[in-house]
Amino acid sequence: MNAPEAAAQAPGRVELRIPAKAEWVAVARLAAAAVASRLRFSMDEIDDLKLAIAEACTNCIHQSEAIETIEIRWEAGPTGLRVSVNGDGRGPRIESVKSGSGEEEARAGGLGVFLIRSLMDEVEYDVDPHRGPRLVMVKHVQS
Amino acid sequence: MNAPEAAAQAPGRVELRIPAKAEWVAVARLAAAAVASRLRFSMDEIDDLKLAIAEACTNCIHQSEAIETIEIRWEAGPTGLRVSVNGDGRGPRIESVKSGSGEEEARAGGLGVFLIRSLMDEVEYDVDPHRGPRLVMVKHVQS
Amino acid sequence: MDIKVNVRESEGDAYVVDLAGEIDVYTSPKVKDAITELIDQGHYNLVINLEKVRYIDSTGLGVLIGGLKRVREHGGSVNLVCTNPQIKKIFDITGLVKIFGIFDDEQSAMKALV
Amino acid sequence: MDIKVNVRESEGDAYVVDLAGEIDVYTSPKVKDAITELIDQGHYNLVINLEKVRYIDSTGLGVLIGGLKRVREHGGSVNLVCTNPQIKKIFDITGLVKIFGIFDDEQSAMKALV
Ligand SMILES: Nc1ncnc2c1ncn2[C@@H]1O[C@H](COP(=O)(O)OP(=O)(O)O)[C@@H](O)[C@H]1O
Ligand SMILES: Nc1ncnc2c1ncn2[C@@H]1O[C@H](COP(=O)(O)OP(=O)(O)O)[C@@H](O)[C@H]1O
Repeated sequence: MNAPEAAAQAPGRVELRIPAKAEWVAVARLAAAAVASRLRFSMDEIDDLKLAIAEACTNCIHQSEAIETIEIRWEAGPTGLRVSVNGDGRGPRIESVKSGSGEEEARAGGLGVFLIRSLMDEVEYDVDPHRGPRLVMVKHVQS
Repeated sequence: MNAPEAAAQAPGRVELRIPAKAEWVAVARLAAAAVASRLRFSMDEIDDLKLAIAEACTNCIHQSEAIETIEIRWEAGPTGLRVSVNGDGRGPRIESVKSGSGEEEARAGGLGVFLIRSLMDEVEYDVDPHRGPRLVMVKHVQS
Repeated sequence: MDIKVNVRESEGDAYVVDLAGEIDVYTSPKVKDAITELIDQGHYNLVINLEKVRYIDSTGLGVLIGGLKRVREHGGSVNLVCTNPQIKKIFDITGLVKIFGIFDDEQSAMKALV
Repeated sequence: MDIKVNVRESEGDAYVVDLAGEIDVYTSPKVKDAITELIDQGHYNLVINLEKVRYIDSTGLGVLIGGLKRVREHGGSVNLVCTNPQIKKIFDITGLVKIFGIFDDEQSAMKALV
């Protein structure tokens, strides 16, 4: 399934914007799998990328109700894939943390970020108070 | 597989940008399937949408070498899905038709646009000489 | 991109929840509702069969953890059936293998309940 | 998101090209190369088996049409094996059912060649 010719592929940049709503996260997940399969990732690594990117989207949705769209940016290079996930709101200010609707939700949020850190090789996380949360993740291709 | 709850779904807008290269069209195709499956489309209609959107991307790639990226925009509404596919170049001018690399390529181009017209309910096609080709397609959900 | 939930009574007081599809932030409320309903009805010994689940995210894990906590308050337990290696890996990474009983088939999960 | 191409000799002078996966603008050059190589070697009676093809676009159709044209110049023909309803539909819509022999199994496609 993994085309060997994909190894020699030119760098590419893919951008996706979805509404910050639970029902659209699956679109990001499937796009993530499609982008990853253009590179030399194994099936397991593709699954890791799907989950990490979906968790980043879910995190945006839970972070603040002011976030309206999620922007995912993939940069495919010869050594791996760099993915950034940005929440984007139109409100004047994005609260940095949403008051959780219960213990379970906070727990899931913590688990999500923990999963991202486990599945990706490099993770940076910050919250822009005017735009929203931003996660930048890198996964290297095995050489 | 088609969630009945999808019927009541709020309108949504999804945007995807891919490099105008053959190897990235599969990303648009899979994203198209993911977006369509959020609406009340049947499996056959999802396949139609996948093919139509992929053909529109392929058409951009064949149209002109000056086209660098393809932008796909889905607008999901209660009555169906509106999809626009734009080629976008950085060159000063996009030639309106690429001099084909042979009869077979021209033939395929014609077949592609013919397929789009067959698979979608409404199709508009124009070429912006400064930006590139633009296809706007609508598929209604059966009510 | 959907989840199918089927609940059925089994031996003793145990109930089996069969899940098929993808458990994510969109579909997990449906799973949560099914588990909550069982617990509200007083059923505290559950087997959740994940054999046909192709994908689970942290929201799905949260639902399972929440269910486990509630049944434990009543001396019950939740055992999982899971064969998909990618999903097993998620339970490994998160350390949840240590708090759930995870089995390769329903019979073993059932036996271990009682 | 890839194509597998396998070429094998069959009865008489016929060759079978087995395709599996997705034939699109990215993968169709690989299909074209295999068909072109067969024709260059002087094989003009081909069965192209699409049973394991899940997707075909206009580029893929163009490759099949191109192959058919070339073998016809030498009095040969191309028969297709196709069972996938969505792919059959594409051949219907484009009217290509009228120019290709399309069969439900390889044996029938083979028999109709000679
Ligand atoms: N690996 C785990 N093992 C056991 N319990 C866990 C695990 N991960 C999460 N939990 C449950 O979730 C709670 C907090 O999880 P955590 O991921 O740290 O979330 P947060 O960072 O939001 O506090 C714990 O008290 C526990 O009940
Ligand atoms: N439905 C079809 N039936 C037969 N031949 C076809 C069909 N579609 C395409 N072709 C082949 O492609 C050629 C032109 O196809 P067409 O789709 O009209 O492309 P274009 O618009 O670029 O001319 C025809 O001469 C024929 O060989």
